[in-house]
Amino acid sequence: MATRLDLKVYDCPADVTWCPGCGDFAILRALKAALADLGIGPHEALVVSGIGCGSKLPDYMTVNGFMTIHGRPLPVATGAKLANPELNVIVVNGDGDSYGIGGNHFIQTARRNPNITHIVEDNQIYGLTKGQYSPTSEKGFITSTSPTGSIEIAFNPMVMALAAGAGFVARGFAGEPKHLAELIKQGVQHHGYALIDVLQPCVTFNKINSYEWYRDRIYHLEDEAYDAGDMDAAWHRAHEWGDRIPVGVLYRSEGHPAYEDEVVALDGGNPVTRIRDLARTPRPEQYEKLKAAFA
Amino acid sequence: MATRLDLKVYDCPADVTWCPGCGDFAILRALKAALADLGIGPHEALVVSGIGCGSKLPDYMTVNGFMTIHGRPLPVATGAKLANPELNVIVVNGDGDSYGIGGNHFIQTARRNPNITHIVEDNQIYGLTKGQYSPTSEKGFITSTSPTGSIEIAFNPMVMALAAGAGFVARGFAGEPKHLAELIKQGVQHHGYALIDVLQPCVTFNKINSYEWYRDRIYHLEDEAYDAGDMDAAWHRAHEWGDRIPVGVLYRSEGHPAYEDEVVALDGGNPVTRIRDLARTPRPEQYEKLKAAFA
Amino acid sequence: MVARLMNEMSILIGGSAGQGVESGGAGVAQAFARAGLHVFAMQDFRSRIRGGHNFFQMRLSESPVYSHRDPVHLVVALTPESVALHMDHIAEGGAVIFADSFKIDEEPLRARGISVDALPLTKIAEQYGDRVMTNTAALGATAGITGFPVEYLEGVIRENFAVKGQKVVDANLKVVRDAYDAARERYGDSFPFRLAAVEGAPQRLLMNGNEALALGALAGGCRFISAYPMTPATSVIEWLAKAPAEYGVVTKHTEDEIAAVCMALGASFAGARAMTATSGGGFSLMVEAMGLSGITEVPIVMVDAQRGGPSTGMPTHTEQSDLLFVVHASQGEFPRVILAPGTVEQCFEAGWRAFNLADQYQCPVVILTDTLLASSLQSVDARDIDFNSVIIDRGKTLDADVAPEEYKRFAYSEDGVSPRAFPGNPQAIITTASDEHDESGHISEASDVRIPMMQKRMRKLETARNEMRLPEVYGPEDAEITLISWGSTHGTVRHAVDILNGSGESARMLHFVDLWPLPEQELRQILGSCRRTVVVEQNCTSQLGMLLRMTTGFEANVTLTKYDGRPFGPDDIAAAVRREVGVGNKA
Amino acid sequence: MVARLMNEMSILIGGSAGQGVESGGAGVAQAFARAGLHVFAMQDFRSRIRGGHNFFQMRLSESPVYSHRDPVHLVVALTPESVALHMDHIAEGGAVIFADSFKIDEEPLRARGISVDALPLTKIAEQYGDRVMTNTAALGATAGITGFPVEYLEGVIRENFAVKGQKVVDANLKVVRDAYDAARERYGDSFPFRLAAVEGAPQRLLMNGNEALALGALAGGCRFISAYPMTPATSVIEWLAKAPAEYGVVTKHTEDEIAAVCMALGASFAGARAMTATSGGGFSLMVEAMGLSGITEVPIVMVDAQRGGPSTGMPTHTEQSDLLFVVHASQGEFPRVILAPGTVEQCFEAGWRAFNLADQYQCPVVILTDTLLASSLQSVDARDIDFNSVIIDRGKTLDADVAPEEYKRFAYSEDGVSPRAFPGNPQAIITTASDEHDESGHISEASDVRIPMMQKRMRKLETARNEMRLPEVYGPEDAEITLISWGSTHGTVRHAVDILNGSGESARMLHFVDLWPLPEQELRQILGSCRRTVVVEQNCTSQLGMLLRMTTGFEANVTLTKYDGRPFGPDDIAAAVRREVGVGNKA
Ligand SMILES: Cc1ncc(C[n+]2csc(CCOP(=O)(O)OP(=O)(O)O)c2C)c(N)n1
Ligand SMILES: Cc1ncc(C[n+]2csc(CCOP(=O)(O)OP(=O)(O)O)c2C)c(N)n1
Ligand code: SF4
Ligand code: SF4
Ligand SMILES: [Mg+2]
Ligand SMILES: [Mg+2]
Repeated sequence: MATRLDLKVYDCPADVTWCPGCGDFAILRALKAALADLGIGPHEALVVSGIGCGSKLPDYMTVNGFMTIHGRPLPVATGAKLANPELNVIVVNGDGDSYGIGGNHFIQTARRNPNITHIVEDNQIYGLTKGQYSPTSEKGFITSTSPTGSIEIAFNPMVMALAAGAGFVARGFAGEPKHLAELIKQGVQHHGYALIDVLQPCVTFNKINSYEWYRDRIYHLEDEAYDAGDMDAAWHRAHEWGDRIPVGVLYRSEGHPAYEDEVVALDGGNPVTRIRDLARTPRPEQYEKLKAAFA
Repeated sequence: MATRLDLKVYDCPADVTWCPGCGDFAILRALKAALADLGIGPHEALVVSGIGCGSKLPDYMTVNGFMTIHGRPLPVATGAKLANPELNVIVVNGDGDSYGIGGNHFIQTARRNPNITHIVEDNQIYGLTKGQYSPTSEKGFITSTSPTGSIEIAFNPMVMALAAGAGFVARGFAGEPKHLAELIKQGVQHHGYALIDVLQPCVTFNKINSYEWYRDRIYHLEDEAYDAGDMDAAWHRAHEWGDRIPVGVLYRSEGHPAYEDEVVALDGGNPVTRIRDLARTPRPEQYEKLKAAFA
Repeated sequence: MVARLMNEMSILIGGSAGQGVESGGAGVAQAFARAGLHVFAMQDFRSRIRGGHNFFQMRLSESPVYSHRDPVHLVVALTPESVALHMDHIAEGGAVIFADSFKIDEEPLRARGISVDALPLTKIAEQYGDRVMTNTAALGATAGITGFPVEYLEGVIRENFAVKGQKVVDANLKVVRDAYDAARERYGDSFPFRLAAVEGAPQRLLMNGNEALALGALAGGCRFISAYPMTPATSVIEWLAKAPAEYGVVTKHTEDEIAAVCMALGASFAGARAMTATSGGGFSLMVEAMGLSGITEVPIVMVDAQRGGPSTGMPTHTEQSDLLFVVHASQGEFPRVILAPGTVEQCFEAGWRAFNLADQYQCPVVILTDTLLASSLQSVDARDIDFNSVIIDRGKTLDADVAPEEYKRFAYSEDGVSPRAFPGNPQAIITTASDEHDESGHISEASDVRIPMMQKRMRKLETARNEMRLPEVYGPEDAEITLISWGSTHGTVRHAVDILNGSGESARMLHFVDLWPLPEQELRQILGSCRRTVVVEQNCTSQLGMLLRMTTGFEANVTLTKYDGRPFGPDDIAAAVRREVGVGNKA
Repeated sequence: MVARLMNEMSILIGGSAGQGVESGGAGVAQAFARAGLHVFAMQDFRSRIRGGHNFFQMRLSESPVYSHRDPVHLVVALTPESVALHMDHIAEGGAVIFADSFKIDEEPLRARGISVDALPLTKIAEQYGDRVMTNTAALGATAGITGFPVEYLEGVIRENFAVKGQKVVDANLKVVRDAYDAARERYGDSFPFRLAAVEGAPQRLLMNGNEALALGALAGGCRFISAYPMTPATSVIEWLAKAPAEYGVVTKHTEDEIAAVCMALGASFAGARAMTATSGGGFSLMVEAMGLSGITEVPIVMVDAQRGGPSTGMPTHTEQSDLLFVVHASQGEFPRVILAPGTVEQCFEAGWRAFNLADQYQCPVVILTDTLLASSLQSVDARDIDFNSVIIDRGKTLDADVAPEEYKRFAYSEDGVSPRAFPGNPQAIITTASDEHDESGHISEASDVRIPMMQKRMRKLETARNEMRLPEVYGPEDAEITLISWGSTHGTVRHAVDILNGSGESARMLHFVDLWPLPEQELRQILGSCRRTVVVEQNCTSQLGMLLRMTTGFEANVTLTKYDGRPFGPDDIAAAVRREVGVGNKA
């Protein structure tokens, strides 16, 4: 186990544009704490995000960061992981980015199972575009694009992740950064795709799902005799919402190969090391035998 | 209940390009039979498809048909349904079209719940592009894009539909067109989004999942004391695959409003009738009061 | 001693996101419009929800105004930055009013003959409850120093805060009045730049380009919009979503832009007038479906409200850099129409005209706007939003007495247009495919089907070409200098032409709203007859310049571009033209 | 009596999908190439898996062949349609061999001096087991009638059927031999068009454009491809997927094209050489991510194998109609490079050269091919696939001794290129955003960051412009007629030039492979010096013509277009040029 790092190594001078009180601050803190505890330095991690308030996170810490386009961080992250499996790849994006425009990548990545940690800043709203309903907004939620209330049943990230085949499914709360940091650590340590959906108050555009609203409803699975290895139990807990909202690890199944483990082409090298070596010594002769197939 | 129609009304001279023995023939027959039984005439239905072998179906029958682009028939169909709820809207497309490139529209439409019937020609392969693995191809499946075997866990349409919130989830088999026609009828009669995933042998590119392969494994839920109203039961049956594959209605939950039922703007008219009337009598005066908001 | 000026000034309100600069600015702009003043109000916002520096700049006059203009005569600052960032653009004799909650370096301003005062704006706001009302206080002070009747402000406040309850209304009324009095007390009538109600002015509406476009679309019979939020296009669907239910506009905020454009196509196929609205990034995702519209001849109106690119780029800033992209977007070749309105009035017209063009030519019609046009508030003579001028022409549709077996959705025709029918019509079965197809709509790959069908579709472009409008000319026929522009720069370039002609130059404007298809023959003529030409564009590569060269071979003498996301000012253009054309002459 | 011709003929094998026309044709083409003949084999397929009419047309010669050519001398028909559809293109003295399983109207052919015979192809196939071997019989008959040594065919059959086991191999060997004998028996040496092995010919490889491109990419160090199947691009990833594991090529068939291009960008960001391959419809979905590559300066190679558009269009047919689309694709403005190889050899080179350009200019590089080039089999001198000619230039990368706080990923530089570093490097932290950003990669909307950063990126285009290659010239400098073409028409146009010059005209070819950025100054020169110009394109609107006018003002005298999905033949072009240029002269 690597030695704990000083949180300061992730600090960054960039001016943070989040609203005072935004839940994203706690998520940033929790991510830094988790990486520090795990001894993963800024150059050993790659944080990939999309577009949205939450997706600005990589701009606010010192770490390799790729802020991509709306809804696409998962495939970008998967590509980076397959090109260099040594990297600790973490995806951070909003609920609209993950479950709205990015919904297909979410379910496909879950069953694909690359060793990536996916942290979703779930504020049940579109923040950066100033307050439209998101996939996780509850039915009846009033926003500028649903002035008479949304008429869609909310997207349930826990249920969808389980159905799609995710091996690690957890929910955290931005009001409990320490607990969240622990979840992130477990997610990073899980071998395979890990989802951590974070209840993240948007103090500016979501006046319903506030810190208080969440505090009044959440309970910790750790506090109960709950077996995260039991899929049926997870399926039932995953449906809990409203009066009681579980946080913690809902489901965990270890011992499965990650996608990259089964990619034959990654034996004995990876695309990044191979081109690095070829740029030094091209070895043209190695391709000659391929001509046979055409002769 | 409308009077039964003659199957011939759906016949069409177009030359059918499917391979002899393709499961799509039976699906075409079953769809015609279902519409005939329900007394839905060619001009009362709209069949929307994507791109693929199966998506050519609307070209082979006399019915309003819109063959769109790969993966997009669900949003196109939703738009048509919202513009004219009178239409009987049916989507027919392949497994790649539905669950691959169209995966996001699939899960979003299921929770959106427009009154649309979705028939998936699931041959566990990409047929029209000559045999690459599809989302529903089983792990280890060997194709031109998976020469050493696919390394992704297969996409489970039944499980995903249940998780996404579909109110009618069924599986049919192209080897049993009569049974399939019955499922399609129930799907059309279901008020809301209905999925009918059809096991469809591709005799040319999928040498594993043949008629025999399916026949050896399927069993009928109707033959058992099975309650399609029980979500937990459905969740377990939905996971069955391999030695025993259930066909029939896995889950059905009636009495929910369809999306369009809750669209306030559809009260007292719809976009199609409204523009038809406006084209005759524009009534410019009706907009004058809108100026107040800007004055 | 500075000459006094009545009803001719620029005001800037600056603060950080969340301080209500936008809402406050809009409120006071509304009050000025009600008093009969012409208003052009530009917003400059950062891509953040709180903090940073935002400002709202208004130009006010008794005669029409078409753009913002420096210098500003009054700066109302809610943050120190607001002063620091704008001090160089303040007119002599102007004033800076700032909230008492902070200090600034006043000397350099005073040295330039600018009066600087901290007014107890925050104190007043807190006194009546909450410092968030500081922006309300700023409005009161604005009226106070300019001598503008505070009653207009009070009227606006009553309406805007009504939803928040009487207590809030009353508090804000007290705040605005106290701040007004504080300013009066300090300045009396000494401030040289004055504002007053204009007697007998017609009713003026204050709206931005998105609102005008949405209103035009509604009046044109659009009853379906599916879109995905994207700045600066979002308010198009937001406005239609809150239109009264009686109009029956189905609005759908979808999972992404692909679903948005596809739902609109489905609705249009069914017979509705349907649209979608997005910015460049979302448009990129709609490109494939645009081609679906092209080959299936299902009409659709697509709004691309451009912003600073490439990619996410500068999301809250303005740019005109999608022109060549939308002209050529999607694989293969098919007809399309592209319009770029330049004013709020033109946005209203484009809103309904686009649907007529889409129905007449059964193809995608793209309306290109941008941040500047989409979100700037402009006063419009209420009579110019004329619903009686709105025409609804659905183009060729099936006349009911054709028997089914005779109906051919894609029948070859002289003008390339074939009669549409809609599903549900017992007279017609409509088969439509994204593959090449025969007259009946069934898939065919035969050469003898492909060639005439492709020619049929492309003929629509020639038919449309004859209907497209030539560029608007403003200024003397024989002008020495012709400024060539398109879209949102209309007002600024027009103003620049006035400035140039006012200072002894001879200039005119050639402004494009209709951008595709271009009437090439007439254009060669018009462009050929220009003397010295300057293409003015809010982009880096002069895309209109390239488009004109591609279609007519025309090459401008000078190209003027700007790509920092901040809109051209009329004086920038005038100065640059003097400089560049000067240079051009010598060369 | 027709003159006998040795090793100079065209053969057409026709049948319906599923009859093995493609595999059979490829097999015999391979045999001819092994015998030292030059081969150009074009396929014409329908978008269906079974039935319909497909054909495989081969041109064979002792001297190099660059395209297909009518008339055909031998038609081997597995269906009646195969005869009906091609009878007009059969040379006098030619022959039609058809399977005994059907009848055709033989008289009209005989009347034209074409010998027509039913041979017991199906009977022979069934005799040894299965009528699916009818195509094998057709190959034997082809060798028999032309006197071509059957041993070459037997060799190919042994290898191709090996995977299916010895029984299948033996059955096919018997079939090919019997059919060969049957044809010898019927024709002896009477058929005037003969084929024989070429003594001392160099080794010839038979490959299509996709294979050559993939091989070039592999040799250029590409070890990552993510793609989504789409005709005619699919075989690029399919070929790389079956490349031996030792090369370590990670291939990913994704859920869609958006994921495909994004995964490739992620891999490239991590430091790999990564690509994606699709056709126009898939490219449309990649447009947004292309802009991400543009602003983040993450290199990527994108193959657009064009096909008949718009939309799904004519999926299995050829077209060159995406040029202007890829030149302008995505919102905003950023540098890109576009290459359109014209031959299999050029596909190989483009395969590795594209990665050098992408790394040197840190931008998207698009390789434009099409159905004709991607899927036509061409014989290549094995020495021309020269792995020693392959250069790997990764462009500017961080030299390890820069301390972290000094490293700036987007440092302003003369040539616009800033040194790349890859995550994992302890010397550098890489922050990259799709928003506008400062030299360190952090988001900034400031004018004084935007302007220099935009200029930095756009400077790369100027740097690249100087490196792009001028169009290839073939034919006399002072030719009366210049044919201007791009991409896959290379061989056909070159052949047309030979035909024209052979018949007393004076023509040359100006062929573009490098299409963006264009070296505008040199081009104005070159184009200006042409006498009469004809732009030849496989599309409807003459896109290269428009591109040249947009960039240089050049206008061709004549444009020759074809958009029915069937490739130009050299004689079509020659004839059209004679006709059109004639007309042009009179005008
Ligand atoms: C293709 C595309 N469509 C739309 C947008 C506009 N946009 C930016 S952020 C965002 C959604 C923000 O919601 P979420 O992902 O939940 O992030 P949050 O701001 O709430 O943290 C949208 C629609 C975009 N940038 N790109
Ligand atoms: C955007 C886009 N990408 C790729 C393709 C190529 N394509 C045509 S059909 C198809 C998939 C076919 O598989 P499926 O949907 O399962 O239908 P099937 O042919 O098996 O019935 C693909 C990838 C396309 N037409 N459009
Ligand atoms: S808008 Fe909401 S999510 Fe965005 S920064 Fe502000 S509080 Fe956070
Ligand atoms: S390829 Fe498969 S799915 Fe397509 S038509 Fe043939 S059998 Fe049917
Ligand atoms: Mg959100
Ligand atoms: Mg399939």
